[in-house]
Amino acid sequence: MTPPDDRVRAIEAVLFAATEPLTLDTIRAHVAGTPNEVRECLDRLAADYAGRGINLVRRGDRWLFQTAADLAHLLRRQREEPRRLSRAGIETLAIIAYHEPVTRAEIEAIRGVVISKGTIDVLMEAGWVRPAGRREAPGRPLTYATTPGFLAHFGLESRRDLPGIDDLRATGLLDPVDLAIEALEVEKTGEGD
Amino acid sequence: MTPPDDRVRAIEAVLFAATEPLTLDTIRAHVAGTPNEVRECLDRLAADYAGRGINLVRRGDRWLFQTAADLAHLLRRQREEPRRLSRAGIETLAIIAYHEPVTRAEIEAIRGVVISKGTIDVLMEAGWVRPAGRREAPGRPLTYATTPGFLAHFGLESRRDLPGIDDLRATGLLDPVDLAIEALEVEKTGEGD
Amino acid sequence: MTRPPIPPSIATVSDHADQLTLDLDGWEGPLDLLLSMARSQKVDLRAISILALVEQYLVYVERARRLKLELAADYLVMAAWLAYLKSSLLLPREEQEEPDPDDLALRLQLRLERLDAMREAGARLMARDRLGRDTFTRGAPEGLRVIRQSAWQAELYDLIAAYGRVSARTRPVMHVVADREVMTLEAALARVSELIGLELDWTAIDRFLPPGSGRLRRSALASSFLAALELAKQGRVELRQQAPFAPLYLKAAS
Repeated sequence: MTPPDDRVRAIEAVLFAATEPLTLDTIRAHVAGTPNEVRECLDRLAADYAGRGINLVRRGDRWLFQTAADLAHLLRRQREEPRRLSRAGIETLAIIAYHEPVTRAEIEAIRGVVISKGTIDVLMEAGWVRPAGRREAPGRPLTYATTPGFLAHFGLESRRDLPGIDDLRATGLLDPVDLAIEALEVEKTGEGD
Repeated sequence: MTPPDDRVRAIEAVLFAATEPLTLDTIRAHVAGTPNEVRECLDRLAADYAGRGINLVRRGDRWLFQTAADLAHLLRRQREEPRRLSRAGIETLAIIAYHEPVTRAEIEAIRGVVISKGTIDVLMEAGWVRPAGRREAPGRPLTYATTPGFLAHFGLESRRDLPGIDDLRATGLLDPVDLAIEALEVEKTGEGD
Repeated sequence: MTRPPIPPSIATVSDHADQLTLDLDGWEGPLDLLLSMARSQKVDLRAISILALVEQYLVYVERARRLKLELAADYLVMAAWLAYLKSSLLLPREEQEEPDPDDLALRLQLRLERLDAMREAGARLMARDRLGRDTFTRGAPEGLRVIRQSAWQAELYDLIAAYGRVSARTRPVMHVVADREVMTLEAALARVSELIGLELDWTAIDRFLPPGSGRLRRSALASSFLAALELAKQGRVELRQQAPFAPLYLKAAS
C-alpha cells in the first residue's frame, strides 16, 4: 500500500473502532478537516481497500468497514456432530415407516406414549420424515411419511424391504419382553438336564 | 495497495471479523493453508498495514487488528478509561509478569507485605492472570502466570518484550535475595583467590 | 527512566499530623516505607546508607507513636529488627557473632532493590500503549461463528428392533403357559380313586404315584396326598400313619 497521509490514517482508525456506521459529521468530530477534505480521504480509503478482504462501504450517508461480501462464507464454519436418535425418535421413525402416511395421534396410539414436539422435528431435521398432506378426517390432521433420504440412509430399495410383522415374529422381535426372558431360562434349564 | 491474493484476503477478512485475537490454528479452521503458508500471509498483511491507521499485530501466539497507537488521542474520547489498578495490583501484576510462574508467597516476599485476598482476584477478573499449576515443593503451592489477554492488553509481542526485562535479568534483580547473596559470595571468593 | 513520584519527605509530613495519618494509609507495608525513605536519599539504591535509613525509619516510627497513631504490627516488627541491626552495625567487629550485620544490611538493600525494580516495571507496564485505552480493536466485529449441524445416525437394526418393541408393547398379548411337568389335583383324584379299588390291603401312598422322577414326582406326591385327604373326607378311603413323617398308608373304606 502507498503510505496514507495523517488524515486518511485517522479516518481509517476512527471508522475501524466505531461501533456503528459514521456520518461525515461524526467523523469530523474526531478528525480535523473540511467536509470535502474528509470526503476525499474516504474516497482514497475506499480505493485502497477495493479488492481486499475488508472494504470501505457507504450506506446512505454513513460509512463503515465490513468484510468483503464474497468472503462471508469463511466467517461461518460448519461442523457436523454425529448424534444418535433417542429411543422415542427411533420408535416414532419406525412407526412412520411401517404405517405411512400416519398422523401424530395414530403414532401415539401405536406407541402407547405421547410424543413430544421435538421428536418429529428431529426426524425432519435429519431429512428422514416429511409432512405428507392432511387426512380427510375431522380436524384434517397432518400426516407424515418417510423420504427418499430415509431409504438411502437405511440402505433400503423401498419400504417393502422392511421386514413384515411375520418376519419380526419369526426373529423373536415381536415377543413381549417377559416371555422372551422366560424362553431363555427354560432353554438354559433344558441344557442343564 | 497491491491487490492481495485469495488467501491473504481471506485471512484479512477472518481477523477483521473476529471478536478476539486468533491463533494460527483458529485462522486455519476458517482458511485453507499450511501453517507456513498462513504465517507468510500474516507477515504480508502486517507489512501491508504498517504505517496505516490500523495495524496487524502479534500478541504471543495470537494475531489481531488494532488501531495505531499514535492515534489514541483521536479515539479516546469515545471510550472509557479502563479500570484503574491499585498500587498493590500494579506491583503484583508486574511481579507475576516478570517472575512467572510465581507463588503467592514469592510475591509477598518481594513486596514485603501480605497481599490481600482481592488483589489477585482483580487481576484474574481483568483476564491478565491465571493459575498456572502447582509448584513441586512442600505444600504444593499454586503458581500464577500471565495470560494471552495480558500480552494483548499491554501490546506485547511476547514476555521478552516486557520493559527492561533483559536488564533486570542481567543484573540479577529477578533472582531471589538468597540466590543473589550466594552469587555475591561466589564473586568475592573468586576475587580473593 | 520514568520513576513514580517520590513521596513527600518525612520532615514535611510530620508537621501535619493529619497528613501523616493519610500517608500511613498510603504505605504498602514497612518495606514500601523504607523504599520511599531510601529514595529520598537521592542516590542509587546500591549506594544508600543503610545506617541512615535505619535511623530515619526509627525516628518516623517514634514520631508516629508520640502522635498516638496506630501503626500496624509489621511496622513495629520491622522497627525492632532495624534497631537490632543498628546496634550490631555500631558494635566493634570483633564483638560480632553470627549473623554478620553487614550481611543483614546487604539483604535489606537487595530487598529494596528488588521491590524498586518491580515498582518501576509496573509503572512502565502501565505506561504502555494499552488496548482499550490507547489502541482499539474493531468496534463492531461481525464475529466468527461455528455452526454445529447434527448428523443424525441410526442403523436399520435399531429401526426394526424399535418397531418390534412398539408392536410387542401394544399388541394384544396371548399368554401361553409353557407345558410344565405337573400332576393336577383332578388327575391325582382320578388316579388314586381308580387304583384304590385294586388294592385290598394297606398300601403306601408311593404306590399310587405315576412313574417318573424329579419335579413331576414331587408334584404328583403333593397332588396325590391332597386327593387322599379328599377321598378320606368323602369316606371312600381310610388313612393310617404310625408317626409324623412316617409313610402314609391308604386302604379302601370297608
